[in-house]
Amino acid sequence: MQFDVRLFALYRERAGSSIVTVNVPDDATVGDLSDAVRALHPRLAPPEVRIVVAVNAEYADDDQALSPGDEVCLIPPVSGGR
Amino acid sequence: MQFDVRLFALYRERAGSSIVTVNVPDDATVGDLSDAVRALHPRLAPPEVRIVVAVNAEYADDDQALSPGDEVCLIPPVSGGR
Amino acid sequence: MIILTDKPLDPVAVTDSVRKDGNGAVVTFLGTTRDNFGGKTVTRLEYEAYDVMAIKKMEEVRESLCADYCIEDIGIAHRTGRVDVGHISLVVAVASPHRIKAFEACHEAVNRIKTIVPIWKKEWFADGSRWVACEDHEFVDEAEHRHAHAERHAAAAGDD
Amino acid sequence: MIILTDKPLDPVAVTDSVRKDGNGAVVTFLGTTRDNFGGKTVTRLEYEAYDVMAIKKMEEVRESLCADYCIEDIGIAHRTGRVDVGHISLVVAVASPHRIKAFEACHEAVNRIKTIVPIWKKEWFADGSRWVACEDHEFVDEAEHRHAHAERHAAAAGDD
Repeated sequence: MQFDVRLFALYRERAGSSIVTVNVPDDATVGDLSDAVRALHPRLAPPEVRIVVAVNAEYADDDQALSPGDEVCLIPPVSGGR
Repeated sequence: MQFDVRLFALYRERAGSSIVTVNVPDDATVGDLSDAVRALHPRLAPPEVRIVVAVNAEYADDDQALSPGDEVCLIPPVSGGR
Repeated sequence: MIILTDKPLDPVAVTDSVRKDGNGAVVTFLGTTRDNFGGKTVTRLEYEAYDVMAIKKMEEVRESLCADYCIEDIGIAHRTGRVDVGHISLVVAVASPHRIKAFEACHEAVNRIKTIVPIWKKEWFADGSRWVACEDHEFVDEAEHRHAHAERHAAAAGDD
Repeated sequence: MIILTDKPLDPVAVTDSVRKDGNGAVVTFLGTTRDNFGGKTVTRLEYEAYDVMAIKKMEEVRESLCADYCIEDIGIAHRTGRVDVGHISLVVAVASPHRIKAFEACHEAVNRIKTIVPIWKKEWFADGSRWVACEDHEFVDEAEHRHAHAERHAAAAGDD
């Protein structure tokens, strides 16, 4: 399956692009897809940091299955603020 | 000493007047003056209830001494609210 | 900004009075006339103030809050006289670099205002009125009278 | 009322959207751009949103707060794009019959928004910028570089 993964904020700037296109096997999970993006852009985040993923505008677990046409986005930490 | 004691809200309505004039001895305290007003208007508040008094726009204890010219007001409970 | 007035209040002016470039959080409280109390329909409120002392006590609230919460300023505006349902009787605005203190200080400011500022609130219902928070100053026989009256009233209503 | 926009926010409209005659307490929070962070001068902020999901998550915050605090409605407006010092990036308004719930619900709404809504904040300084809350996503070597740079900078400043 091919996905046009959307990147925001810190990830967008580090990748130098707001869309990263990746190909993953048909049984790929969210974690597999996130790994595929990181393989293309190793400087997105340090290896020990998990990257949060949204599928169809909802937070997704790494073991969630993907379907063709899913909108996938990598979500940097939100501001928190005080 | 003679005082024109100001009444507000519930007390004003119960006394039917916003000013009650009372005479007290020269060594009278705030408590004495409050008692003098209550003697004139027994229905201001039930006998077991203490009436809060302000002297010169500041909350006063019952044993505080009075001086001629002090502005004395009887202060009903404030709204509290929630 | 400390305001006591019988005119409509301006929440934006009170809020703007405390906004500063060093503050990232602004919390504004509006107290408005509710249309009911204890199940009864409220038609309007009436506020009466001992004005000189009320302003002095609002200043005290401002100073004590600024000291206790390390904030720069609080804006307080209180209305007197008749305030109809939905209209604003109290505005309190606090700004702070961070939101926790802004929320805490604003809430505490409202609590202190309602405790020490000599302003009294009368609720008007379709069938009468009462001064709020003056329960301790009711006479027992009056309370009994009202209670008996309420029971008669409830019984009558049940007949409909 | 849920708003996500790159235009200036209108706090009065958001506040008015939740005012009802049955509510006696209205609490409004404004998040504004502070002129400093950690001792450094901030010149402006920039907000980027995943807009579809941001609106969805703001709706979730609204629904969860209304359920958890038994309030009728919350108004939320968030600005995106460049927000200069002193300008408003976030408005949250809550009304409730009583003030305790209004304060608590408004504060908790801001906390939830800052936790789950996908909107990112970039701080601009005179000498650079950083995405807020992305510390865990820094690389150790970058952190060391910045640290060494800061030390050199401090040493140079100490020379003056």
